[in-house]
Amino acid sequence: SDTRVALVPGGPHPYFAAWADAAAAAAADFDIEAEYRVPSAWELSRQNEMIESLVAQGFNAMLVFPGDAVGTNSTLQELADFGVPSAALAGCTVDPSAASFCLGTDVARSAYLGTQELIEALGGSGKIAHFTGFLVDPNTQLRIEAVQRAADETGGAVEVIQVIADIDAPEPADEKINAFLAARGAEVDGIVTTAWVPAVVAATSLRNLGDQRIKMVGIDHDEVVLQAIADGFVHGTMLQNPYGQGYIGSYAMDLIRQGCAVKDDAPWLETAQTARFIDSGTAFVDAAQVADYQAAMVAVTEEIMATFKDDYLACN
Amino acid sequence: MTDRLRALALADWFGLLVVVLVAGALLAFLQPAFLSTYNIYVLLLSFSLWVLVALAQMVIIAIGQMNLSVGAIGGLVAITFAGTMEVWGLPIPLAVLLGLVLAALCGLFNGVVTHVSGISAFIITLATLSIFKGINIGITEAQPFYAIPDAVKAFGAARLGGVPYMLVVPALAIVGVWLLFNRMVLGRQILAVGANRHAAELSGIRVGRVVVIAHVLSAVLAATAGMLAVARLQLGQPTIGDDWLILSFAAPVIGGAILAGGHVSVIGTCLGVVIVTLINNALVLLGIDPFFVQLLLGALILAAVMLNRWRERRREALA
Amino acid sequence: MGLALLIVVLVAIFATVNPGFASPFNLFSLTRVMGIDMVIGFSMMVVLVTGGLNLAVGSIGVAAVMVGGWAMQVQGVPVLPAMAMAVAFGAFLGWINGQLTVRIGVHSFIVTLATMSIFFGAMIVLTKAESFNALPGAFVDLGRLRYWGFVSGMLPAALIVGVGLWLFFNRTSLGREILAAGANLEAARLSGIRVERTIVVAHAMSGGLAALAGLMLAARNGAALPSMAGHIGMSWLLPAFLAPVLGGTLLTGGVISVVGTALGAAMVTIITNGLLQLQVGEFWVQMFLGLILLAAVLLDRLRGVMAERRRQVR
Amino acid sequence: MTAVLEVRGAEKSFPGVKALDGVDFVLRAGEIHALLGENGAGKSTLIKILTGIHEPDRGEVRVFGQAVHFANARAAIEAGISAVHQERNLIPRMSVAENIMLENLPQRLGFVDYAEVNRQALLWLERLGLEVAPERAVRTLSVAQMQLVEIAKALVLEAKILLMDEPTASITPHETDVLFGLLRQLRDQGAAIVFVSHKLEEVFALCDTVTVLRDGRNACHAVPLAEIDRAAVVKFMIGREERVAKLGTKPFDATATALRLEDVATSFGHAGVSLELRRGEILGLYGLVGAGRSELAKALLGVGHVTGGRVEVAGKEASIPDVTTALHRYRIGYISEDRKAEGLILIHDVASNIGVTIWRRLAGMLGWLAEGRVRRAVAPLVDKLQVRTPSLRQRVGNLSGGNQQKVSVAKWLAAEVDILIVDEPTVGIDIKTKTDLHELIWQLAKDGKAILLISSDMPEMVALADRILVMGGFRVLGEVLNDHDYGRMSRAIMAHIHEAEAA
Ligand SMILES: Nc1ncnc2c1ncn2[C@@H]1O[C@H](COP(=O)(O)OP(=O)(O)OP(=O)(O)O)[C@@H](O)[C@H]1O
Ligand SMILES: Nc1ncnc2c1ncn2[C@@H]1O[C@H](COP(=O)(O)OP(=O)(O)OP(=O)(O)O)[C@@H](O)[C@H]1O
Ligand SMILES: [Mg+2]
Ligand SMILES: [Mg+2]
Repeated sequence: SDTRVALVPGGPHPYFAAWADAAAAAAADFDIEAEYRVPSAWELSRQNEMIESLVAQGFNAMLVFPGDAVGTNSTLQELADFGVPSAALAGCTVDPSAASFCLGTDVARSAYLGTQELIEALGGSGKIAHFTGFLVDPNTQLRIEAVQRAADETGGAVEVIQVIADIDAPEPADEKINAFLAARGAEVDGIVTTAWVPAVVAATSLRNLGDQRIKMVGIDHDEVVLQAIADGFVHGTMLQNPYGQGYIGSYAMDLIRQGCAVKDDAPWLETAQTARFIDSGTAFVDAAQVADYQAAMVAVTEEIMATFKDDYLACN
Repeated sequence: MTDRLRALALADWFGLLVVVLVAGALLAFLQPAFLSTYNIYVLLLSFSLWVLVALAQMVIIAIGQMNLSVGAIGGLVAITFAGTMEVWGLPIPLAVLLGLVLAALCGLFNGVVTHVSGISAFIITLATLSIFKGINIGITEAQPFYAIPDAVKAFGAARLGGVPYMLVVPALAIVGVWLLFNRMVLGRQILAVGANRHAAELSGIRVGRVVVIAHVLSAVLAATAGMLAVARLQLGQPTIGDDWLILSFAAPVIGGAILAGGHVSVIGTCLGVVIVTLINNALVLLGIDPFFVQLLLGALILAAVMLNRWRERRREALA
Repeated sequence: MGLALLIVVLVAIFATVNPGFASPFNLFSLTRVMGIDMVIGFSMMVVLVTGGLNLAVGSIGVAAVMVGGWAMQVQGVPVLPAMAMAVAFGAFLGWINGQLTVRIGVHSFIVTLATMSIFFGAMIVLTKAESFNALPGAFVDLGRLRYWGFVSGMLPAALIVGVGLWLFFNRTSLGREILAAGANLEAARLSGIRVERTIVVAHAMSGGLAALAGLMLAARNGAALPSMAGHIGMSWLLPAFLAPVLGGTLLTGGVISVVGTALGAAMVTIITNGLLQLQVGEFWVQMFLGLILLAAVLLDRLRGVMAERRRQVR
Repeated sequence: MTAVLEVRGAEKSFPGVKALDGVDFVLRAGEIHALLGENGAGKSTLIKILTGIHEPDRGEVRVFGQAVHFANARAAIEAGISAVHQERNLIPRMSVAENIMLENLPQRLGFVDYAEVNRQALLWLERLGLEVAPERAVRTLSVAQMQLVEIAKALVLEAKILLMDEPTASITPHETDVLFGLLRQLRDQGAAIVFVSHKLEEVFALCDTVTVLRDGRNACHAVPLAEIDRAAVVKFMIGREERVAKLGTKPFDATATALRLEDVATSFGHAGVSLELRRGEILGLYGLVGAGRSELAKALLGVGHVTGGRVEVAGKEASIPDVTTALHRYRIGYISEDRKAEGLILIHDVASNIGVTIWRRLAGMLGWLAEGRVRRAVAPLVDKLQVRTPSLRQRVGNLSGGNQQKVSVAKWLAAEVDILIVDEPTVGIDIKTKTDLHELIWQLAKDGKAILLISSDMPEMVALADRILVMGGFRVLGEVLNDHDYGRMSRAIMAHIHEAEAA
C-alpha cells in the first residue's frame, strides 16, 4: 500500500528504541513504509518542525508521542486539515484532539497501580517518596495526583512524605535523590518513581547504599532497574509496551489510510486526558517475572492485535 | 596574624564565604541531617562534579570568551569512556587516556577554529556543541552504555566517612588551576589576553597559542567531569552534560569572574559551586513542595548575590 | 550582506535536492517558525546591545503568555487587550530585571539567571502547570494566518517589529543613547546620558518582545502552555542568542544589527528545516546541523575577509 | 654611524585612507631621532609597522641590515625592538610590576617569582621617579602614572631600538625631565631611539635628528636638528609658517560668578577646596601627577560626590547627583583627559560621538532623530576643528590619536554648555590645531562661558589662563594671577608646589 507512516518520539530517549524495531517489523508485515524519526532535542518546537518536515517529505500518516499533551494538538489538527491522519502514541493528547486515538500507557493509572504495588509490598502502611520528571509536563501532574490518590486510599496508613520533581537529567537526579536519602533515608519506607531517569538513579543509589529495606517501585525497562530488581534492591517496575505501541499503531494507520474510520462506539477507555484511549498494556514486573519480562508484553500485543480491527475500526 | 585576617577579609571571595557559612549554619539548625556524614558525602559528591564543570568554563571566561560546548564535550567523553570499555573492552587507564585525548582534540578544534577564523567563540562553540552532542546521539542512539567495570563503579561509590574518593580529582584540579592562574606564566598570559587582547599581543604574548591552550584545558576539565559522572552514575548516559551550561557560568560569575575576561577567582568559583550545591541540597532537605522549588532556587541565588554585593560595597566604602 | 547571500544559496540547494522544501505546506511552516525565532532573537538583541544579556527571555515569554491566556480564557478579556496585557506584563518583568541589574550592580547574567528561575517558578506555582487550551478562536487563528498561500502571518509580524526596532535604534535619541551606553558606559555617563535608565529600558523592551514571541508561539500552538519554552524557559536560549550573534550583534555591546538578527534567524530556520528534509540517519541530524552551521559562519567570514581585501587593494 | 633600522618606500592603506605613501626612514645607533608630523600624518602607522602590528602593503624594512617581515608584535620584540605606543596598553587588574615585566616574567621552578618581578620593576620605577608601589593594581593609577608604567614596560626590555610614540603626552614637565635624562643615558650607551611628540620644545631639547611626515610622505628625511630651526621644522610639518595664537584681550565681568566652591570635600578625598570661576574667565588648575584635579572635576559632575562644603552654580546652591543633571540642569560639561575610556565611543562613528550630547535637544516628537539634523549640527564642528576623517561615518577608533582628541573636544563644543571643564584638552594635538584650539577656548570664554582648564602643559596654562590655581594632594595650594610671562609664572607655580612639599 502507499502508506508512509512516521513514528515520532518527543526526543532522543531510550524508551522509544523499541519503536524502531516495531516500525521495521510493521513495514515488513503490512507492506507499508514505516520509519522511526527522532527530533534532535526534547523540545516541543523541535518536534513540531520535525513533523512538519516529514509531511513535506511525503509521509502521510503520523504516530506521535505528544511533546506536550496540549500543545501537540494544533500540529495534529494541521495534519488533519492537510489530510494526514495521526494518532498519539505512548502518551495521550488532551481532548479535544485531532488524533484518531491514543494508544499508550495511561500514565495516571500506571502511577496509581505502581503505588498500589508499593503499598502492598510495604504491608499496607508506611512513608513513601515520589520521584518524577519535569513539572511542566502535564503527565507529571497526573502522576503526582495518582500517587497521592493511591496513598490517600489507605486512609492515612501511607503518607507521601516528599515529592521530588524536575529531575529528568541524571546529574541533578543523583544530587537530589541522594540528598533525600541523606535527610530522610531512615524515615522513608518506600519509593515510587514515575520517570525513567529518576528510576535508574534511585535504583543505583539504593544499590550503592546496599539498602534492601526501602522498597522501591520503578518505571520502564532500563537494564539498571531490571538488574536491581533481580538483585533485590528494587521491588519491581511498571512496564510499558513501546514495541506493541509502534507495531499496532503502524497497523492502525495503514488501515485508516485505506479508508477505515475510527468507530465511535468502540470499547474506548476514558482517561484523565482523552476519551479515546486504547491501553497498550501496563504490567507490573517484580523479581519473579523479571527474567522474561518481554513475554508479558508480547502476549498483550498479540491480544490487542487479534481484535483491533474489529473493535476499533469500521472498514468497508 | 591580624594582618592575615585583614587580608582574608579583604579578599573578594570573603563575602561568599560568609554567605556559605551563614547558609550552612542556618541549614544545620533547620535540619540536623544536614551535618550527617552521608549528607556531607552527598554534598561533596555534587561539589566534585560541578566544580570541574565550573572550572572548565572559568578557564574560557578568563580569556574573555565563552565555551558553550563544555557539556557536549563532557557528554561525548563520558560515552566514549563507557563505550570503549563496554564495546572494545579497553582497560580503564586506556579508556581514561582516550577520553582525555578526545577532549583535547575537541578543545583543540574549538580553539583553533576560533582563533583562525576570528569568529567569536560563542558561535563556534555553539556549532561544536551541536556537533559533539550530535556525535554522541548518533553513536549511542540515546541508549546508555551499561557495562561499566566494577572498579570504576567502586571508585564512584567509595568513601571515607563523609569524603568520597572521587574528591581527589577535583581537589587536584582546583590546586592545579589555582597555581596556573596565580603562579604560572601561562595563566597570567591567559588573564592578560582576556583583559586586553591587543595589549597582550603587544607584550609579545602569542595570543593564538594561549587561546588554543585555554580551550584544550577547558575541554580536558569538562572531560574529567564527564568521566566522574560515569563513575558516579555507574552508567554511560548520553544525557550527561546536557544540564551543565547554566551552572558552568553561574558558579564562576557568582565567584567574581568578569564575563568580559581578564579576571577570575578559583576560590570564588569553588564557593559559587558550594552555594549552588547548598541551595539545591537545602531545597530537598527541607522537603520543599516541588512547585516552589524553582521559585526558591532563584530567590536564594539572588539573595546570595545581593548579600555578597552588599558586603563588597561595604568593603569598598571602608577601603 | 553575506548572510543574505548564504540564505539564497542554501534555499537554492535545498529546493533542488528536495522538492518538498519548496512546497506551500513547508514554506508556510518554515516562515512561521522563522517569524517566531526572529522575535525571540530580537528580545535578546535589545539587551545584548547594552553589553548585558537576558537569560530569562523564555521564562518571561511563558509567564506573560500564561497571563494572556488567563485573561482570555478565564477572564474573557477580548483578544487584543489581552495580548496587550501580556506584552505589558512581559515588559514589567523585564523592567524588574533592569532595575535589579542597576540597583544591585552586578552583571545582568546573574540577575536574569536568578529571575529566570523566579519568574518560571512563580508561573508554575500560580498555574499549577496547567495549560490554557480553550483560547478564543480569533487568537488561535492568528497562528494560521496565511498570505499568498505560503507565507505565515508570523513572518510579516516579525518583520514589522524589526522595522520598528531599526527605527528605534537608528532614529530616536533614546535608541542611540542605549547604543552609546552599551558601547562605553563611562563615556556615555560623562556625556550626560542616564545610563541606568538605558539599561532598564532595554530590559523592559526585551521582556515585551519576549512576551510577543510567546504570544506568537501560543497562537501557533493554539494554547498557552507552561512547557512552551522548555524547563525554566531554556529552549529559547539557543534561538535567542544564535540569531543576533550570527547577525553581527556584539556580545560586548554597543553594536546592533536588526537586519542581521532577522537574517540570522532566517538562516538557522532554513538550515534546520532543510536538513530535516534530507535523509540523514535519524540520530545524526544534530551533528549535521552543527557542521552546516559551522560551515555557514566560516563561509560568511571568509567572504567578509575577501571583501575587505578587495576594498583595500585599489 | 651604522643604520640599525631602515625603512624604504613604505606604503600602507586603510579603507578610505592612504596612511603611508612611500616613506623612507633611517635610524642610527646612538641617536635620538624625532619623528614629527601633523595629526594623521602617519607617524603611529609607521611605528606600528616597525612593531609588527601592521604589515606594510609595499616597501622594505631592514633591522641591523637584515630585511625583516614581522608577522606579529613578538617577532619585533625578538628582533630587538621595543616600543611605547600612543594608546595605553596595560592590563588593568594586574600589578604595576607585573605589567612592566609581562613580556618576560621571571620564573623559578616553573612558577612566577613575584619577589623578583617586583624587584626588577621597582628598579625602573625608581629610575623614572614614579613613586607607586610595584604591587599596586594598574587600574588604580591616574592617566599620567599609567603612561609612566607604559614607559617602564618598554625600557625594561633594554632593547637596542626604542620607539616612543608620544610618551610625554600626558605627563608633566617634571616627569618629562626625568625621562629625558634617562633617554640620553640610554643613547650614550648606544641605543637608538625614535621619539614622537607634538611638543617642539621637547624635541629640540632632546633629539639629534628629525624626520617629518606630511600626508603619509616624507617632508624631510633624517635631518640633523643642529642644522635647522623651529620655524623650518614647523614649515615641514604644516607646509607654512607657524602662526602664533592671537588671543588679544578678554575683559570679563568680575561679578558674574558661574561656579563657586566653598570648602568643598569629596568622596575622592578632597578637602577644603574653594574656588570661584566667573563667566568669561579661564581658570587654570595646575598640579603634578595625581594632584586630584581630574577627580575634583568628576566629583562636581556627580560621578563621585561632594561630601562637604558648598557648591554654587550661577549664584544658587547646587547639588548635582549625576552627569545628566550637570549637563541639562546646570549646563556643565567635562572634556575628559582619558579619551579612550571616558571620552569617546571608539566603536561608534564620528557623527554619533559628537552628537551624543545634543541628541536630546535635536530630537523631535517621540524622540525622533532625523539623521540630517544631526549631520548638520555636527559637520561644522568637524570643519572647525579640522578633524581629519574620510567621512562622518568613520569609526572614531580608526582615527589618528590627535583626531580622536579633536572629536572628544568637538562633542562638548556641540553641547553649548555654560561651564566647561577641559581636562588636558590638547594632549596629542599637533601644533597647528593646538593653536586653533587655544583660540577656540579663548573665544568661548570671550563669549561668556566659564572655563575651568586642567592642564599639565605649563606653556598652555600660561598662554590661556586668567588665574591659575595650584593643586596638590587633593587640596588647593595657592593661586597665581597670570601675567602671561612664562618664566615668572612657572617659578611662581613651582614655588607653591615646593612650599607644600616642604611643609
Ligand atoms: N586601523 C585603521 N583603520 C583606518 N584608518 C586608520 C587606521 N589607523 C590609522 N588610520 C588612518 O591613517 C592615518 C594615519 O594615522 P596615524 O595614526 O599614523 O597618524 P599619526 O601621525 O600618528 O597622528 P597623531 O599625531 O594624531 O597620532 C589617519 O588618517 C588615520 O585616520
Ligand atoms: N594619596 C593617594 N593615594 C592613592 N592614589 C592617589 C593618591 N594621590 C593620587 N592618587 C592617584 O591619582 C589619581 C587622582 O588623580 P587625578 O587624575 O585626579 O589627578 P590629576 O591632578 O588630574 O593628575 P593627572 O595628571 O595624573 O591626571 C587617583 O586616581 C589615584 O590613582
Ligand atoms: Mg599617532
Ligand atoms: Mg588628570
